[in-house]
Amino acid sequence: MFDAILLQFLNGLDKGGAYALIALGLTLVFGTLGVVNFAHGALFMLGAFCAVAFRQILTLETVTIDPTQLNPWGQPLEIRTPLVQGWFGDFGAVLVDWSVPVSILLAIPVMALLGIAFERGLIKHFYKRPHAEQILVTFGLAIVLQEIVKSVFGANPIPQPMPAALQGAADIGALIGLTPGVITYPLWRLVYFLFSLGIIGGVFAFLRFTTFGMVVRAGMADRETVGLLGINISRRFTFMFGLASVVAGLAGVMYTPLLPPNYHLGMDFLVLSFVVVVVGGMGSLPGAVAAGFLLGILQSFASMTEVKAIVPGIDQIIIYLVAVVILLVRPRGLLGRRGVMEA
Amino acid sequence: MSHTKVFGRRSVLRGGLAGILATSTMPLFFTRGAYAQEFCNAPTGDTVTFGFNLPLTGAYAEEGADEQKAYELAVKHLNGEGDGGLINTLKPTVLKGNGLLGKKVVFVTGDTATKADQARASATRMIERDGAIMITGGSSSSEAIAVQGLCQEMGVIFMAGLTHSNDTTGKDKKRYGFRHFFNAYMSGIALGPELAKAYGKDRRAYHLTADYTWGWTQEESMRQATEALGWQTAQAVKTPLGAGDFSQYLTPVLNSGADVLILNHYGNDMVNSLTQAVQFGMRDKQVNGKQFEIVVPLFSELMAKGAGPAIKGIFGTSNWHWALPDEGSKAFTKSFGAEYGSPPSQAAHTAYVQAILYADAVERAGTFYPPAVIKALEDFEFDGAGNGPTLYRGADHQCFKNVLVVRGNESPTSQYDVLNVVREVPREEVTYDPAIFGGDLGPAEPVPLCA
Amino acid sequence: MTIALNTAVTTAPATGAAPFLSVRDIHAYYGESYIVQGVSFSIEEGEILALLGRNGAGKTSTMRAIARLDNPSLQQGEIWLGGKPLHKMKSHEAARAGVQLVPEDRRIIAGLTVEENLLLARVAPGHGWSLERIYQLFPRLAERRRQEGVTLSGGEQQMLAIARALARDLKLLLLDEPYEGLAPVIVHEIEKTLHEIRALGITTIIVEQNAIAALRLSDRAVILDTGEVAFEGSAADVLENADLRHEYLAI
Amino acid sequence: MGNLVSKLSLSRRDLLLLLAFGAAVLLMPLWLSPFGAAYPDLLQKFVIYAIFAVGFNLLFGLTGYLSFGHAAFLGAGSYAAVWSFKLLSMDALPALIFAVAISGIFALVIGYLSLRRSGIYFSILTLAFAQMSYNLAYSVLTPITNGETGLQLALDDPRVLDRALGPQPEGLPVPHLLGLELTGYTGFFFCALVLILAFYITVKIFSSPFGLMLRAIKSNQNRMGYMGFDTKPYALTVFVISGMFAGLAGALLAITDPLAGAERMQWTASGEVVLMTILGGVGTLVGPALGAVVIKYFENIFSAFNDQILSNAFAFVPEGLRETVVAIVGKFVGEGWHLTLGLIFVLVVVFLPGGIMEGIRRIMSLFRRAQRPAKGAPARIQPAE
Repeated sequence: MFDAILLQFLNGLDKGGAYALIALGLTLVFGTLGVVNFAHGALFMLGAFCAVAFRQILTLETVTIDPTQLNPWGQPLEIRTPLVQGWFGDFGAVLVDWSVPVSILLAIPVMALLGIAFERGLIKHFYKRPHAEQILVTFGLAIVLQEIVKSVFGANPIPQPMPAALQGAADIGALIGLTPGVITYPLWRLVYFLFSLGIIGGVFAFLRFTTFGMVVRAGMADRETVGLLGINISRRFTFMFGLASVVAGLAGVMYTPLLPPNYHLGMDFLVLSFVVVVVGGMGSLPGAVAAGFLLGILQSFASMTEVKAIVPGIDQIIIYLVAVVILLVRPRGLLGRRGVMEA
Repeated sequence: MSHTKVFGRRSVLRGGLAGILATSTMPLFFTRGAYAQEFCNAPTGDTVTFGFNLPLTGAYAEEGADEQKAYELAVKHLNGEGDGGLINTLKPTVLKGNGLLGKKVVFVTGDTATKADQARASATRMIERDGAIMITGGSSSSEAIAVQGLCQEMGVIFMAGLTHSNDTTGKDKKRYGFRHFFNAYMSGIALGPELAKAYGKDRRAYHLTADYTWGWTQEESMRQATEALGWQTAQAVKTPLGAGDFSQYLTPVLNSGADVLILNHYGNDMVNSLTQAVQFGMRDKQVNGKQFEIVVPLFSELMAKGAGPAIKGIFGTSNWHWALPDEGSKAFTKSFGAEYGSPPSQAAHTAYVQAILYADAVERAGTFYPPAVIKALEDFEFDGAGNGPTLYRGADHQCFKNVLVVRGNESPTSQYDVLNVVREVPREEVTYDPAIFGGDLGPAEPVPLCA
Repeated sequence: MTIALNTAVTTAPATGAAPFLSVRDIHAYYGESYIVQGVSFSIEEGEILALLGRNGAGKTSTMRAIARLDNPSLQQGEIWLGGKPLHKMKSHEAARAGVQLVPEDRRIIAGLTVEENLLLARVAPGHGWSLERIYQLFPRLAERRRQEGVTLSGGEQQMLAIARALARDLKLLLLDEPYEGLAPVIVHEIEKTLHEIRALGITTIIVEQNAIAALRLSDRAVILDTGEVAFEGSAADVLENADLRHEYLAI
Repeated sequence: MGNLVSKLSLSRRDLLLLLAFGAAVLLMPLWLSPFGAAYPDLLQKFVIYAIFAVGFNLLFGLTGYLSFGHAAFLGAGSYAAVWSFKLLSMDALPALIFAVAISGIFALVIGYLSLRRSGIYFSILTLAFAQMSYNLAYSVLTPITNGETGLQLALDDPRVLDRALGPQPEGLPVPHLLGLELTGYTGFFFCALVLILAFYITVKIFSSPFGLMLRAIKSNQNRMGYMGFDTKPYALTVFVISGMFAGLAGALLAITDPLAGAERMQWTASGEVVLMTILGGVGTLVGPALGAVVIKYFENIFSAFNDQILSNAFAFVPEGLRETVVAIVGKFVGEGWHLTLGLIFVLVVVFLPGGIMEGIRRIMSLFRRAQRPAKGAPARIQPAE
């Protein structure tokens, strides 16, 4: 039983990491810009497709047709040679193998640019509009983004293999002195969890220890007063939107080996991430992170057979149930400040 | 632009576009003439419209895309274009590749999004708006059952595409619905002995089951088959369709004491759950002193491709495989490969065969009148469409033919060479009594008049 | 005593040149509520002006409009500060032009330490007092520099808010209710600070419920009533005119 | 006319609007024909979703509460109607009554809880409730909902009332109204009459003191002011009415096609009705219905365009260029129609927050101004509200 609980706990961590990263970005945007961004899930999805695009570029092939040979269904045989491997040899092969982590290098500038473009081009005009209109315009943006991805990459999920070295499972049980083989945990999930911790730590350190971060924290707390002190906060907020979209994008990149990305990925995560943000407390960064992990772990536990035997269907609704209870009992969420959109 | 696909004269789409582009009032050329016809969408012009209802998005989208290719190929062959494909090998057949009863075959398509509700809406649209004489397609059993019910109400024949639930031709069978694909029960019968041979008779199985009609019947059939071998069932857990991340359902397997995991998943769900199970190190585990094994009772080459190396050595069943050596299979693979550059999947095969069989039945009946076509299909015995001699059983509209037990290829030579056929289980072994699943076909006549 | 204070620092001749701050017929709205309905007044450099009136007369709104905050929205009128058109600026631009509002609820930023609150004022171009000088004036803040700003007592928060303004290159100080919600002892302390600042000759507008205390600090007074200027004159006039005080200030 | 005004107790303007609306709805098969949209299934969808949107607008348009979970009531209505068919009778009336009652009770519970919060918290609460309903309908409630497959009629359904009244015909029965089968155009006209009735109720609510009270809630929310009374009972009442409209629409979906699937409850379905309302014009009487028609039209007609149809349509373009044009346009129709929808949607929210109705208003005011320049001040146009 202890094994089972430990396993479910571990399993909640990587999912929780993804939730936390998405909620973190969502909160950065909400806390600084005051915008309820329904397109945030789409940014996660775009990040995932950065990984897809990167791999597709790496695996571009030249096709030559050999008319002398036939393939099994009787057509002339096509001989495919990958370009990158042709150019770089072994290094090319390694690059292809590690394409998902390496594509972070592509995702950072792409996501930052996209985020800044969205903010300057569209979101900026909605700071003073009601939340309902923000929801609607970003929802529209999300639809547009996912449809563009669909028309470029198709409707089907595109599996992204993880590096061969990280394909196995780690024997966590043996590490902590239990019988080997009892508690195994996929390496990549462990990597994802650590990666999410790293990003979260990085974002927090940035906000904590830099002047820029101090200004942003101040802006999240009281945007008006920061303006009174002569600081043009909106320019920094544009940067924050870029940062939030990078965070969401990287969360998406690294998630691809766990779940083959499709154009609909963003919408699947969107509802969830809002619930996470609300549970954590709107506008609270530590709240978003804590709630992300909490809900990931709760969701994991709710899927245990023993739990489902007591409350049938709990695995399907646990997230929403928690959201409802929190909203009704403590509307500012776990760590939210009093008065933030409270009513 | 090749004009191989022509659309029905009555297709109002052109009118729709013109209406938008010109915003002019065009003559009311959309007239149904419903009162003149004796049955739904009786073809009056020189064309006849097939309705292809396909999951172009959603969990089974990949299958849908392959089905669409196959249907378009079938229409070509029926109209005498291309190399004729199965028309040359089907025995008996009266098809000559000159259209259908002298009319050119045209088609419309609709996206079902792998959802029953949408599938039904899309089928309704094709029947009411586009005048489809026959609906075919789908790659989920819930879609098939929903659309089959609709077709019964509308009096339009439904040739099910990829549907493997026992219910489609069991509890939910309909007079107007026909299935060429095999079902979960047959998978169980075919797969059981092979599993016993490979993994022994003392095993504990853990089922993860897609939570809908197909998953339920597949789980039931697999339990029956494996428990008959002496296996125990440790646990059977239902997972939501399209869950994506199955890890939270997989972790409990690790310490359940089970030594076999049976994945009653299909499409992307199966690709995800299988690769994730492998990521959890399940295939390297030893449980109860035995090697832990994973079984995927129903899989296709498309899924095998998606799952990549995870599929190696995994047992399952298939309706058909492109490498089968018979004439029909060879002919179909050849013309499909020539057209699209890849071998057809089992979904493509069943879709193609269904379209051809419907056409053949119409030709034999000499009319599009559905009750006559139904009569022509019922208890029709044919060969040369792959899987050996085949019977379209009249009692439940289920095809009976050989079933393939397949196994993931350990050393594929190409990206399509992912499955090996372990055994072709003869039709006699998988034939069962239609009474075991109950259900009622309902009447063929009077033919309901759609709108 | 009160009158004596009044004349002490009066400098700056109004010799035909444009006044230092000139508010010309401003109209401002909160949503659809019409709050400031055509207010005009002006101040000379170094002058201290008390802006008085009952609750809802539009005092705070006028100050916020001068500081160019988004609410209330200034829909008509002009505000000139030393030849710069404030009415065309956003709040951060007005701040860089030298306007500093010390808001009535202090607006100490949560999550930032005392020192960070001060450092924040030195991020944008246009620095004023150094931290050392500020800490000299407010030794209490120096003691608590590592403490979170919002955990300070009311009086200390008020000091911090004023200190924050001093950290900027300050040309016009807007003090909104500096004594509000403070115990009498603390009020006295703040009052002392304000007199020290007054000696520096910073142009100031002060809004205060405690009109007498405000007038003691000021050279001139403007009384607002339902969004319009009801009276303009010297601080002494108001102190001496009981009818005026009674009619517009209810004291 | 005056007599009718007093009977319906509507103002003259409202009565004219009702008559015009009714005529437009009933004549849909004629005027939609040139647009290729005059076939029964689509016509039924138009009017049913119009009911859904009109009801949603009662809540969102009047009170400003943005519910992101209204699809739950639609789904509940559908399930209730199908169960009524299965257990009682194929007659539409019990199904309608049953569905409206069930969705009303459902809305009462969800509304009571959700209205304890406002703003985005209200939206997320409704969303959470709807997602719970959807997920449960999909899984543990399968005995009631038949899960993924959806609830369908079966030959061996009890249908107590029908069987008590006489022997049943062979085959699956069809929903009917006192013997009149509600399929095809009959089904459409039945739904159309229900829509007109629903519209009449909406007009009444808009012009009633109750409607004024609801608008007060909205401005109250926006201006952060306060009123001297408890607004919650009013908000809850309109939430329940709005939920009943959704249930009514759900029942009509089941009546015209007796199948109820869980997808009807999914949040995307809730999002769709929000889109319809916004696109048409929030808070206007006709807007939401118009938005419903436009979106369903796109969904059905635009989505079915494919390359062949496009290349026929662009036959006038020279051969070389045509494929490019078709390829580009093809991204926006057919499977890409959602892209068009998303773009239109963004454009509407950015440039025309009042939706189509505001667009009409602007065009009309331009038109009037051009027509009567002598009058000086722009004429105040009353839109067809």
